[in-house]
Amino acid sequence: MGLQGGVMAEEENWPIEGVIELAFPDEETARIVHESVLYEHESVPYRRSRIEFLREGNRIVIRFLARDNSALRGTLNSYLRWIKVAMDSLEV
Amino acid sequence: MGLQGGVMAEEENWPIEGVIELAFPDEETARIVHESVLYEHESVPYRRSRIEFLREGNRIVIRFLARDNSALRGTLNSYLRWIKVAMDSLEV
Amino acid sequence: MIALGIEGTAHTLGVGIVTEEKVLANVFHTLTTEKGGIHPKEAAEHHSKLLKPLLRKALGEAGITMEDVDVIAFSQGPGLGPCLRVVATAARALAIKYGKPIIGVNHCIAHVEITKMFGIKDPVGLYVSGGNTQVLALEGGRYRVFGETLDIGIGNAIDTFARELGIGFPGGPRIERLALKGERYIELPYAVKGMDLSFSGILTEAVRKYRTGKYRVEDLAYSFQETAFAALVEVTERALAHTGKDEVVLVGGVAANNRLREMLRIMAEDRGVSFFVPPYDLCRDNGAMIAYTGLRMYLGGVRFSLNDTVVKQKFRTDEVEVVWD
Ligand SMILES: Nc1ncnc2c1ncn2[C@@H]1O[C@H](COP(=O)(O)O)[C@@H](O)[C@H]1O
Ligand SMILES: [Mg+2]
Repeated sequence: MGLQGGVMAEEENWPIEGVIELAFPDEETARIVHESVLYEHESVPYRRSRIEFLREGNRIVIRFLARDNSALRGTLNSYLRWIKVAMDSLEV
Repeated sequence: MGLQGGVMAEEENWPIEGVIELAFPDEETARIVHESVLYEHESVPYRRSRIEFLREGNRIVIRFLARDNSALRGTLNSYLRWIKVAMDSLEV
Repeated sequence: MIALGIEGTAHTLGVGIVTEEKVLANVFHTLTTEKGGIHPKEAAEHHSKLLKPLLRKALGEAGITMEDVDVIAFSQGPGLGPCLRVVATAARALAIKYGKPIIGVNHCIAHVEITKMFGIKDPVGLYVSGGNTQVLALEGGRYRVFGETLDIGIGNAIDTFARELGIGFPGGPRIERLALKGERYIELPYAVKGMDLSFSGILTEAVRKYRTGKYRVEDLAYSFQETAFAALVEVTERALAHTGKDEVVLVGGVAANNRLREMLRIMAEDRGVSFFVPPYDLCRDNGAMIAYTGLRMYLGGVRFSLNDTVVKQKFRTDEVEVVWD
């Protein structure tokens, strides 16, 4: 596939790469969710995974590299948990 | 990004899409892991997520669509766990 | 003004809604595990699942909507990273969507600040819970810690002992009941260490004595409480003497314990200072104390940008400048 973007280097040390895109009903929702999670994203230590966390229109795009399977699972679960929490908060 | 491939239809009902690629040291390892997990893959019912599970050379490619965040998490965690189990058993 | 507060530093997720004078809603749910102890990611998962239902329940009980809320407060630390991150993310989403100010609150300070809703002015606080044990009071514009545990919290010490006795989790209430039937004091190590406290010695020795089979469990439970609580009272009394304050408050989950209340009340009476314990729902981890402290901070001029909302796992009690009092 070949991902583009800043995080994609040192392929050998990062044998896992990927992208997840989440489409939201509208751009405003995507913006709020993205901004709410951004502060968590920025304080995640770079260790066994690297993440780009972007908003493009009504979509949130998560691009990642990971050293191993469990690092990937841990990271994706955290991001998806934060996104869920932000989305849920908008529905009260 | 725009994913290609068979599972990518009905965008509205599947607001989450993505790809994860895992690189293995060699094609043989990728082939064995892929084959071991394939049986699990084929017995997963299509419900709130759809998965393509492919091998391309020394890589395993997981393409997915999901109706929601928790469906995605459940599915990804399962696949990554199966892959880990398959990898672990190659190392014994 | 109305503040909504979200608490989630450890195993309890709480949502509270308050005004300056009263609690409009205070709902919570605690993750309990059979083995005791908590796994941070499991607790974070618990919080993320319960967030929406608890927010809705609190708004329903208060009879308001998000539009009516003036300030959104959240527990910024100290606590478990994954749990704090869930709560901070939720607070940001609410603040951004409804265009409300957001305030990050120190959990330990909130335990003491909530007593001010009941007319308490400037207390020494004994904060006793599962993970935390601290004696704190305002001095020179900050909450200073006049003594704290060097190892485990008093609640954890009691719970661990209870688990060893095979009487389940949470152990506090059960140990308290057993202790009522204690008749004989059994020597256990003293828990005051300089300015601070240590409960691991008591725990180890109580467990060792239990395993010899030579002691009644009731006597051990009684002695455990007497020894540990005497140390808590001593450190609290010292803080009262040092600061010259004339109010002492007991807060945190372990404040449920009647023997601890009694010992502290006696000390307070001897010293001629007033003694107060808030209703239990405001003692344990809860959202109302976060909301109330956030509201006081806001009214005192504290403002947060989103950049200031990053969680602080090791948030120290004396890090916060108390400009609102
Ligand atoms: N009656 C009690 N006596 C002693 N500890 C108690 C009592 N009730 C609850 N606890 C403890 O309070 C802790 C929970 O409070 P918290 O950490 O503030 O949620 C647990 O360690 C409980 O065992
Ligand atoms: Mg607490």
